[in-house]
Amino acid sequence: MKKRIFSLSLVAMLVLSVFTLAGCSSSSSSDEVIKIGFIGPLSGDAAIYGTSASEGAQLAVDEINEAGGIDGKTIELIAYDSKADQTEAINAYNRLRDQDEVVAVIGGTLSGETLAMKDLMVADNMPVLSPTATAVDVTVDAPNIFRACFLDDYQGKAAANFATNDLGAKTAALLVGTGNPYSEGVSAAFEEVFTANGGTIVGSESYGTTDKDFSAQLTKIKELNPEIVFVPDYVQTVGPILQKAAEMGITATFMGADGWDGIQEEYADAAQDNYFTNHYAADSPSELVQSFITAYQDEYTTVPNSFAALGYDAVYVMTKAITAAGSTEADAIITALTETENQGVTGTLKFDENGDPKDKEVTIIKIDQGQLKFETQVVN
Amino acid sequence: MNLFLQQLINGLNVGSIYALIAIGYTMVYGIIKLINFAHGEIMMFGAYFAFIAATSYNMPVWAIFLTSMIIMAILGVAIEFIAYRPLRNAPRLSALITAIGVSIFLQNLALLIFKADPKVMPKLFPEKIFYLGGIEISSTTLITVGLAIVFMILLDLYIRKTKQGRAMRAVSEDKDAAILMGINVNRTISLTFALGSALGALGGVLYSVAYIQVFPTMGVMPGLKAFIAAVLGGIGIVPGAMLGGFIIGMVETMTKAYISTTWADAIVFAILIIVLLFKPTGILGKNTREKV
Amino acid sequence: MDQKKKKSYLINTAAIALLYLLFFVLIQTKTINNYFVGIMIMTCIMIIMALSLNIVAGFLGQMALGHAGFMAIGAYSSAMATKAIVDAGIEMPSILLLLVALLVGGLVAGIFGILIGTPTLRLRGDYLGIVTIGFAEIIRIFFINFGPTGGAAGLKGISKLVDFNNVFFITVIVAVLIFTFGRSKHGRAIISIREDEIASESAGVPTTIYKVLGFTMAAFFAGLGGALYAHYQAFLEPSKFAFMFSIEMFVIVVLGGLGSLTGSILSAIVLTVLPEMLREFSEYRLLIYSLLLIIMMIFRPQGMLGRSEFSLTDFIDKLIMRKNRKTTSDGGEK
Amino acid sequence: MSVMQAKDITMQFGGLTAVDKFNLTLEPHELVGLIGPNGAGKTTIFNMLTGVYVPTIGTIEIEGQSIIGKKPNEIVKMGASRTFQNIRLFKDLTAIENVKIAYHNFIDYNLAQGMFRTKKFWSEEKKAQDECFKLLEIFDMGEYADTLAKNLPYGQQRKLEIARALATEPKVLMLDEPAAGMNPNETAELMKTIHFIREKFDITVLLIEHDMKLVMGICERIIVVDYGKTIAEGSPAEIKNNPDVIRAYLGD
Repeated sequence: MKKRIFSLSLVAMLVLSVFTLAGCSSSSSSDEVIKIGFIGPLSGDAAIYGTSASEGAQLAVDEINEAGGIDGKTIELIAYDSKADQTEAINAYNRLRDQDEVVAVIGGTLSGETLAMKDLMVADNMPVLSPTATAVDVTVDAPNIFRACFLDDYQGKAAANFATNDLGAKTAALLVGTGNPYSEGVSAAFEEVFTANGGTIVGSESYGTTDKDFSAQLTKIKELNPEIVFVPDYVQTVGPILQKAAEMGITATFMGADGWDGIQEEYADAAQDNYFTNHYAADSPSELVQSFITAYQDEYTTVPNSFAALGYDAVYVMTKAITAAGSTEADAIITALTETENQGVTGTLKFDENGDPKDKEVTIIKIDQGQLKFETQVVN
Repeated sequence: MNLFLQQLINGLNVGSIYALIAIGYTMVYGIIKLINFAHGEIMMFGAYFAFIAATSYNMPVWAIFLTSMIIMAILGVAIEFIAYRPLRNAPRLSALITAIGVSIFLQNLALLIFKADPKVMPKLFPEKIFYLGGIEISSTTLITVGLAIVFMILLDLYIRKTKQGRAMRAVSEDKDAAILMGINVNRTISLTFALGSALGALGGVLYSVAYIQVFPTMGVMPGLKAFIAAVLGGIGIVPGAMLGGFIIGMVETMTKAYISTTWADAIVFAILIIVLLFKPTGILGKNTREKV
Repeated sequence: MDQKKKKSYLINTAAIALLYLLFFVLIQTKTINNYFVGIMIMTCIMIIMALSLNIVAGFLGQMALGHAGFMAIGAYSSAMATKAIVDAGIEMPSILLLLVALLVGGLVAGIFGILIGTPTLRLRGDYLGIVTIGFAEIIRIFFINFGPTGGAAGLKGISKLVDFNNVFFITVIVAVLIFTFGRSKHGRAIISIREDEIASESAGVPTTIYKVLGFTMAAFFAGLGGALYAHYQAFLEPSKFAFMFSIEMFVIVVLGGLGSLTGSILSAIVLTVLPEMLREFSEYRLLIYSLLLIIMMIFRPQGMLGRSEFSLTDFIDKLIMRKNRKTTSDGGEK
Repeated sequence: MSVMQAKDITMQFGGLTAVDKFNLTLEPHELVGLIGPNGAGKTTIFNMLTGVYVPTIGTIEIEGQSIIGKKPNEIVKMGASRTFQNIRLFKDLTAIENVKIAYHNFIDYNLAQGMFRTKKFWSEEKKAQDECFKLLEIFDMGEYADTLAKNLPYGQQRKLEIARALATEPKVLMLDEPAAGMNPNETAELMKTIHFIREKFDITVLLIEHDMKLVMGICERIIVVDYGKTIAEGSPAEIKNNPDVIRAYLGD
């Protein structure tokens, strides 16, 4: 008897779940609200990127709504967690499209999840603007997908040019995260351009995505004694690497890419006098940048990183396009996006035929006494 | 040659931490035949408590270690009491799933409380580099290895020489016989969890000091590696866990140094598999034949 | 006896047809949207994964914690096969292409099942568990470093061949085949190893062969599941097949009841749908999930259905009997 | 030709010699008892004869073919089948399933036929069902066919294990203390059954017992072991009066 009650309650639970899910679909879409979706990792190891980007995006939405929205209609940003997982991302996207009936999507935040959703997005002709997915393939053969950030190889080239031209470096070593397409992509471009510029790559070491112990690799790099060590990865990996390198007394200049943003907060000492390529500089005199930083700090208390800045810009670009389109029809928005030009926190954004940013400036940042200092700007 | 010695020290450093964590796995396994999947999370919480103690309360170093170890010992006992004890006589796989559940729970609890971004562990030991015949050893490495070895010796003495230690061994040999001998099995199991968790916490603190960061998923990989170490050495055998820990640490570092960094983990697993195929109960494990 | 079997076949076939019809109508009338269909497809794939894992974990009684590895092999090999076919410009109907994918995924994974199973099945219990984790990790690391499958960046441009219609029927077929396998002499021999390996040998069962057979069958169907996954997602990333994914599948099987196929199906449905239902509470959902897991295990350690199977025929019989009893209730129990 | 022959088999565990140069010849249709006090090495001998242990030295042959190094299941195929002292049934399976597993080698269909349930599958399964049911009925267990082994009364479990051993169609049936834990009535009945199946299936039976009285009634020949060595061999009458046997059982 007990068993029957148990199995019956299970069946009831199942049936219930089916109806809840089915029932959700009939959610009404009010005409007064324009819904935009956001997808990124809000939990798990990569949560900081998704969270930053979504906070930046939300800030932009709030500002726009305060200023009257799009033709009097308010924007609603619906953010779903991708957990940095393909299946989760696809489910989240399906839900945004069917349940929430969004008119456009800001996302995904990471390249992997964006690529997983790409085919669906293309098939649906959904206007998509990824703030931060840097892998080349994201926008290839996808007329409806755009992105606000420059590409992996673009900043790798910029970093190499800076190393040769501004720092006068002749030798460099690479420290690459295998299993991380971002790290692999940026360092491959760096290697190519640095060698073409006449420099020598004296060694190339790698580590896995979950590695925390870099002593073996750094011991080898120390022996090679290069002028530059190029480590394009995210803060949570780069920080310990820099700290360990300092501990081991490695004197080379370390360089990296936009994943370094935020390094000054916790690893100021270790990162002293190192450089990285970024989308914007917080100490830029630009009024746009400063007002963004103030607003962000008021809202979230922390200094925005480049993910936040790109999320913020992405929403503005998308809003501009929807306004210009004068409708929420996908085709109209996509056409409008191709013609949009926006002066944002991360520079001037206009799209090339792929939907990638055209001639976007790469900012070189120097870490100095726990501050990110604007060093120079490079356009490839 | 110097480079090799340097890498050897690196390996010793990682290995000693793996060994500390592996002991917790092996003790718990020895006594209730449960792979305590949550042990990696014990290690993680240990590191967080040390982080809080160091940054918010400015405690002296010994107090940081002690606080973290004591809190985690209590937490370990609590976990056993709440989640594992009701399943003592259930199928072993159910207990395993519960342990996985506890592991996921603790990870997400930490995520909720501390958020995902890694916290930077302050340097607990004075920064100094010692030169030993051409090779450099940082004070952190020296203290990590030293502390790990001291605690392992203490534990070994405790298990072999004290009454409670003997009770532990008795329970792990034969629970029913131990009950007949008047040993309080529940208390002995609690004690095992307390000790294992305290050592796990110690491993966590040392790990976070050596690798600077504290974050919610930090227990997963070292936990898995330490578990492998425990199996490699012969699960249930404390000296086996220590040996396994050092071997895994050494193999990992040497592979990274001389063979391939990308394949390091794969090689560690391959070695484990090969060892187990030839010695199915681990290096120090006894071959027990099933009685027919 | 035979009459009863026929009746039960009929009832089950009718039930499956009805279920399909229900979903078909719901999808056609747009009562349920693509989002829900997507979850249903994933549920079907997870059902196949759970059923196949149940062959090792439930029938054979071995702790296999590396099922994601076989899924990865099936997914990647089938994706490479269909890509090669498409790239070569060979035209074939998509259902045929999907069949090729399933066959390749299943066979390649099955071959790896033999290769890995033969040496490792000498190990028992936790030792076997750890070795299967090891193999799955090696497989994952291989795909991270293997250029032709796109390495860590992932494999793109896989034909999208899976939709609800075909995945539903493939799942039904797989479920039926695993069920009949369990009730054949081969299945019985494998189950006898779980019950008592020494007695099984002494009853004349060639245990080594059957252990490898069980392991291989599980790998084959896992490869099939992987092939479906690859041709549903159209994009593969090695990180998907990490250790936690194997654990997730193992949890499904234990929660459903080791050895109970209907339990695995039920559990796969609940555990795939539940996290989606909890999406609103994204921060808390794994917390809730893990708590439910712990509570479930404490109060029902043998899983939802234990080792028994849910039988629709018996269920209906009982319902009818109850009615009959009610109508003749004045006569008391009969 | 003898059905089974063991020559000088010796088993050492570490330094301990559990069985020392044991010899055994079983002729067709014999019913032989192997007796000895607890710990005399009887079960170890059984384990060697059935391939669970490989003897340290010595040879074992079944109908002239060596079984050394063969796996227990191969030895079963050659014609030696056994039961266990501490019952080893497939507890979560029904009585008839227990027997069917042992009947395994006589069910003739392949993997695909089994999974797709061809005609062959049905006819073979029906044959297996009928044959195994018949076996159960010999032990008066027909009514228990669909009962889980773990739910059977103790005496029935013992009988089921013998039925399972018989299902492999052995030439030699080896029973390890089949009457252990049974009351005198059950024991008497069991002895009758053993006698009966020996006649019906025309097989050789080797029986371990540590209670000497039990085997006296039915065995034609008895071997007595103590401390791993044969101390006496002969007819029940001879054994009964052997001074070594009396000493081994009663102590000095």
